[in-house]
Amino acid sequence: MAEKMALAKAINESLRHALETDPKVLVMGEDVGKLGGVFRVTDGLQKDFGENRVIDTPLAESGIVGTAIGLALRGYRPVVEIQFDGFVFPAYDQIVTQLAKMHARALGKVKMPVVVRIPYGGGIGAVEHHSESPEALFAHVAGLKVVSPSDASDAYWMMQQAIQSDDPVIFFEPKRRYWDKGEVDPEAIPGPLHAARVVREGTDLTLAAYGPMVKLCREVADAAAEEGRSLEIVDLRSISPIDFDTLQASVEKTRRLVVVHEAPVFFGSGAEIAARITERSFYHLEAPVLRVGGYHAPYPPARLEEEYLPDLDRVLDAVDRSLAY
Amino acid sequence: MAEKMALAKAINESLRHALETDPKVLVMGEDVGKLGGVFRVTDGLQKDFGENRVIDTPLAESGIVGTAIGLALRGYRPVVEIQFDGFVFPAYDQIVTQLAKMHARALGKVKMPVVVRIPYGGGIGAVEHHSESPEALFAHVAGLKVVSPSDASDAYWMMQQAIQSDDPVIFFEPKRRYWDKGEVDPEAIPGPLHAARVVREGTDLTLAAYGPMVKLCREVADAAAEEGRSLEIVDLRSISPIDFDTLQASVEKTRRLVVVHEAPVFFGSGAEIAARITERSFYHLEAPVLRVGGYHAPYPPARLEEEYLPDLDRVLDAVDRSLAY
Amino acid sequence: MTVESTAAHKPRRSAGGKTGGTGTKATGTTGTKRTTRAAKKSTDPQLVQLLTPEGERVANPEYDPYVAGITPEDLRGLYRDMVLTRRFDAEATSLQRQGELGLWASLLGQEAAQIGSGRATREDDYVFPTYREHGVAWCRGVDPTNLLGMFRGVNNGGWDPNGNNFHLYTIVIGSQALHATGYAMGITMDGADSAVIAYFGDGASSQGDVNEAFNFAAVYNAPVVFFCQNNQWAISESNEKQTRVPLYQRAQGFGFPGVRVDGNDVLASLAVTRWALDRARRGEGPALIEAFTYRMGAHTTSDDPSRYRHDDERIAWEAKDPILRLRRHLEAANHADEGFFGELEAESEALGRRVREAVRAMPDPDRFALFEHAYADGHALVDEERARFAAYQASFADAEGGQ
Amino acid sequence: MTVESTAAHKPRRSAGGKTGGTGTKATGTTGTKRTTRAAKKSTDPQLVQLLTPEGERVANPEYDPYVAGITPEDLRGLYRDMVLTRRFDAEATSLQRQGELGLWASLLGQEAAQIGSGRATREDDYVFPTYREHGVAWCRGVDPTNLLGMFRGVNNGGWDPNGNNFHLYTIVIGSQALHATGYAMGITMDGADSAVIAYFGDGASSQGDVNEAFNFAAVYNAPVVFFCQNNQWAISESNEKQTRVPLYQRAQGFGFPGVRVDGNDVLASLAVTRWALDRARRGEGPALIEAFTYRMGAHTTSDDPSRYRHDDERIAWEAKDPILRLRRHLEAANHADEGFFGELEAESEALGRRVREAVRAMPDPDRFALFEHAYADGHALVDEERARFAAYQASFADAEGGQ
Ligand SMILES: Cc1ncc(C[n+]2csc(CCOP(=O)(O)OP(=O)(O)O)c2C)c(N)n1
Ligand SMILES: Cc1ncc(C[n+]2csc(CCOP(=O)(O)OP(=O)(O)O)c2C)c(N)n1
Ligand SMILES: [Mg+2]
Ligand SMILES: [Mg+2]
Repeated sequence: MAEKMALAKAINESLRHALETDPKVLVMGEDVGKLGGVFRVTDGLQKDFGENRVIDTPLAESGIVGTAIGLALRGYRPVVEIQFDGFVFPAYDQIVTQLAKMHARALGKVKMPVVVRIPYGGGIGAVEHHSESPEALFAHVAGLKVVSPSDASDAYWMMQQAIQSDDPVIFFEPKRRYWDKGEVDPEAIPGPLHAARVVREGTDLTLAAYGPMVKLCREVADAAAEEGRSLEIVDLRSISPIDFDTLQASVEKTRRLVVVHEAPVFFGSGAEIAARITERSFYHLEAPVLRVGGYHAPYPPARLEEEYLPDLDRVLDAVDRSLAY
Repeated sequence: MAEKMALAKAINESLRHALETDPKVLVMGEDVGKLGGVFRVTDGLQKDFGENRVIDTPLAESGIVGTAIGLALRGYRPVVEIQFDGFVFPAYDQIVTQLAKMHARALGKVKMPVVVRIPYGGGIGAVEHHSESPEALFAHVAGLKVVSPSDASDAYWMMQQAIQSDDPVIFFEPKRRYWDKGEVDPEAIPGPLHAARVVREGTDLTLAAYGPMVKLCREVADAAAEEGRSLEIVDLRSISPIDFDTLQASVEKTRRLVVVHEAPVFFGSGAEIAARITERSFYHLEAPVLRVGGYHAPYPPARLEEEYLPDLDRVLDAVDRSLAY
Repeated sequence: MTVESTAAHKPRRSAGGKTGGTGTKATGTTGTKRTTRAAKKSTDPQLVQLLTPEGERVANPEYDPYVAGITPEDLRGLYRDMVLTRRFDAEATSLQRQGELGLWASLLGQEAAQIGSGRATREDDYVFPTYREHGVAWCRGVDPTNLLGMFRGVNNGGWDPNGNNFHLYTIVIGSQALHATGYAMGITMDGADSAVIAYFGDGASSQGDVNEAFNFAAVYNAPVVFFCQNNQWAISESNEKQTRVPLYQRAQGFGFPGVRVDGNDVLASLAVTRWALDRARRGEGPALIEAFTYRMGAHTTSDDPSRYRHDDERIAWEAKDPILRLRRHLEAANHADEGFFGELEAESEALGRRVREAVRAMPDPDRFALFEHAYADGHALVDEERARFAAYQASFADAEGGQ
Repeated sequence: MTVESTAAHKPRRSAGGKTGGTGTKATGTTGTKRTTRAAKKSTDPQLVQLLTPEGERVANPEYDPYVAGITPEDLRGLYRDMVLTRRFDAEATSLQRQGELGLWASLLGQEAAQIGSGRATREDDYVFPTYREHGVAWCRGVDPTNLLGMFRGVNNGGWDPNGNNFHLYTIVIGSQALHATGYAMGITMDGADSAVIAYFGDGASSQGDVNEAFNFAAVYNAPVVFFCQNNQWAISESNEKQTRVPLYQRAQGFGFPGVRVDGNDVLASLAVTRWALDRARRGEGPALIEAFTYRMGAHTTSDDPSRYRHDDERIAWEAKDPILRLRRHLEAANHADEGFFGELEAESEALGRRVREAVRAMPDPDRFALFEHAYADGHALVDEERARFAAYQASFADAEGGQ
């Protein structure tokens, strides 16, 4: 039965469901217990499942991921919380050299069903290290899967699927959308975790996005519609792998593509998407794939973040530039 | 007066020169002292400059980079060695969140003249973690500069310039070329650190590469020449920033581009290059930019690395595919 | 006064029942080979305290020499520092409530630890703070309004660290411990006799970086003092989620001394820090000071401590208030009169006003600041992006101009 | 026997002159507040030793109980383990010289530490090795030829860790200490009484991960034994470049016991490890064992130790050879006769032959192995790349077929 809930609550419900149905599922991280996490995503879970299933850890991200790896080797399925995007880096070594490679190192004889939850992205007026989008730094690493839901329903289902996955999944949660509400139907039959979805059909140009930027793209499409332009939106949902088939089909229809993400453009997701779509659909493109994203500078202080983040005007500008070809 | 020397020796000479001319230059890392590093790049330096200038550190990469940052704050110019590519990750947090951002955080009031030397890439038959190419993971990070020399002369001069730079430079040394000899003229006047260089002129297609792949590209161009094809080679030299002007000029002449690197293709340098060159030169390209690089799988064991690494045939195959458009 | 009750050290899932790493089985009794005995002995730590919560000066032969020369004026100075710091902090908290700051991390309750240690530093010493050392900044002469920029969101720090030898606030927990150690190594290389002090919290003690810093400092015998403010909480996590034994003991395992000081006692904090800085200067290497104190407010203005701790705890600690304690001492010793307290009150108000006005007047940064200082020597891509951004901005101006 | 001479603990740049973190100034003498005194006491560590280098059994009331039931047959078993491990190791070294392996990391000299500790483990215990624990693998029943795959370059490990509860070799220094701790946390959650043992080297003790593992293990009271083989060298760096005080003391700062054992004494290594595993099983939490031993060979076959250490050092350690020591004991006690030694010799040769043949017969992996096991549940890009790769390979076959 569908229920309307905030994205953060959808993840909370999803974790609750996993904790209930699989005794091997654990939730670990800084302040995930009594506090329920700084965003309350784990609210109430420790109360209901106890300190052995919902574990407040010492303040050490490498330790959190490293012990989660050991727990996975023992047969557990840890869901680890990194408090903010900018604090995943102390754990980067364990993620890249161990979590990502253990299954291959063992020639398949062990599995690494670990989910690393990372609230990411800007737009909440936070201080340094609290607004970054480091997804490209994980997508480049073989052995990891990288996903980011854009709404409550996806948040619920993608978390279920991430926990069920026998591969490590880096789960990027669009923190500025935590409070956005959407329908969640816990009895629905979800599509595949790594499939992109056309969330709005259009004919003139394709916008590709994921996580926090999907909502922005909807606003862009609305604004463009008022100017008589029909934009199609593809919510990629998964950043590794990327569902290029769905995207290619859209682009070969609209013949134009603009990719939008908060992360810096240089070496960002847009680069991979542009390169591959251009290779796949060279003769279909009327314009080069354009990218809208962050600049090659540290994430700015809060009073400047609106200048840094893609917004309606900047995406529309890219749409105009694309259509001008 | 020019002298012929191995690439590793050229770096050694460059470090020696820097230690001699600037008392603030330090060399730090694991085994850089008596042993001279596992590749002997720092051979003899501790003997001549003492344990206070050429410092064997505890086995802790985060500690090495973190203390180098502190030394830089005190006015030193540390040149840090990471023993192998796969061991930079424990230092990744200090590099990304501190080294890269300190100058901006201080609104320019402090500088971070730290060089992080990383022997990288495969082809030497090594065990796990000793053959990786993680340059994309640094290029995406604003605040860092990323370079990789392809021959002895560049190794010498680019190291001089990296040490002189007031920004942190991640210096990727093509370890499988350490023993390749080339002319080094310590009295030459070097070009800019971040300029690409056309190392072979051609008319039919441009090959872009850096570090270890430049030599391969020369072999490819030779082989292609025998088949009557004229390939131009651009040695990028710098991965952040990338000298797109030089590359664009080449591509607008040849109208075709193949990018070659050892790193996995997915989210690799080739993606950024393809995206940007396609945007800059959309109407000039006769074919999509093609990429030759590693697969989306952990770097394989030594007996498989020849299958994994770009080689003559694979690059020629891409050249053929490009020319077939 | 003992405070051990607030620092319970029982392991979380002990199946055995014995607490605190004490090997009590028959074969576990010889002390030299195993470190058991020493660990056991020190699980009942004694605080270094020179002033009781009632403001009574207690003798301590070991640390008294470090405050032997202290005058009533000095004491009034320390009192003034604490009061003004608290006033500044309260003003910042209320500015956050008014929307002038995006966030504030209050030091309420930690004034003595910060002022005591901060006043122990010499001008040429160097300080590496976390994000909460407003009192130390005060001692270093940093204009307090400078601290507010990052909390307002107009910069990420931005003051000149070399202006007052007070490094930028560091948010990534523990990172600065290594910077401090490296800086201290540089001091040794320079042959100088300055020292460095690195601040961090109880939570930070769990980070790999902090432990690597301990080890580098020990191995290189670096002149760095690690000053851990154990304010009992790392956001919602209490001490026993971070450590099994008192934190000051960590130092021993790396080969340098650790001391637990009453962090609500400004005199003791001053004395112990002077001791540690002195020995660092003399080339005797690092020391760890655990200042046992309490975060009386929320972790930051975004935090809601009622979710994880009881009010009684805060109330109990209020009895040990660092400012109250020194006031009692000053009054009992007749070191300060009503005039002093009255003037200080006025000075406080003036400071509050100045801070309020300065913050309200703080302009938003120019949008082109986005591209400033990403690099010292420039970067082609940044130049290109700046140029594009300028053209994009100009297009609006054109559009508006053209209307 | 004391071995302190090889573990000098002087800080590298002490301007003071006093060594080892001993605060000797007037005010530095009370022991409870500051950990100085304990640190000082233990800078003169005593090894746990049950067999002298001459093979004489010395009494140790604390650890004797752990080997009280040991029979002459058990001793011969330990001897056999060490001899066969050394033989295997020597074979691997020579296979590397012959080009059959790309690299080899020899355990020469560390047999007693590894066999003693390995034989202390129970079947249901779990072992997390570095890359040098060939002797421990032997004790766990791992086929030694399995260890050679990664050194030959045909895989990156590849045996089934759950087959013998012996995890894959880990090359990134220190990482496995956290995996071991997590695994041990899982044992506690399961309510099992197994234990975990994590191996690492003296160099590894400097890594943040190892120290975080110490802390997690202490906080969660996890049943994990940290077994540090201090073989005096981390490639070219000697102990004093890694630590200021003996490594076993590190444990104390985290709240659990640390013991230094003579790592060339198989009996002592067995006893101390049994003690530590027993207490872990009983729910008494982690322990650190520092096995004081010596890497008699090069770091790996790529290394040239003559660049950084003198032969005399190795020669001095040869007198403490772990195998010779037990042989002397067996002979003096008449626990083994010529027949035993002769049969063992033959068994050794057979093992060497078997290893040689197995390695030579080890096929190169199929090229499509590149794409295997990157993921457990598949990944679209990998599928696409595999398909392209297959087409590319087929194009050569076509070309050749077409000639
Ligand atoms: C690496 C990292 N992880 C997580 C955080 C989020 N965080 C900010 S403060 C804090 C708690 C710090 O506790 P403590 O070290 O005791 O310092 P206190 O805030 O109590 O002064 C946490 C988890 C962070 N800033 N950096
Ligand atoms: C993170 C990391 N840094 C560097 C290396 C390179 N390396 C391999 S072994 C080694 C020395 C290890 O010394 P120790 O821990 O004492 O173990 P030992 O080899 O002596 O058994 C180093 C530096 C590595 N493998 N991993
Ligand atoms: Mg705290
Ligand atoms: Mg060693």
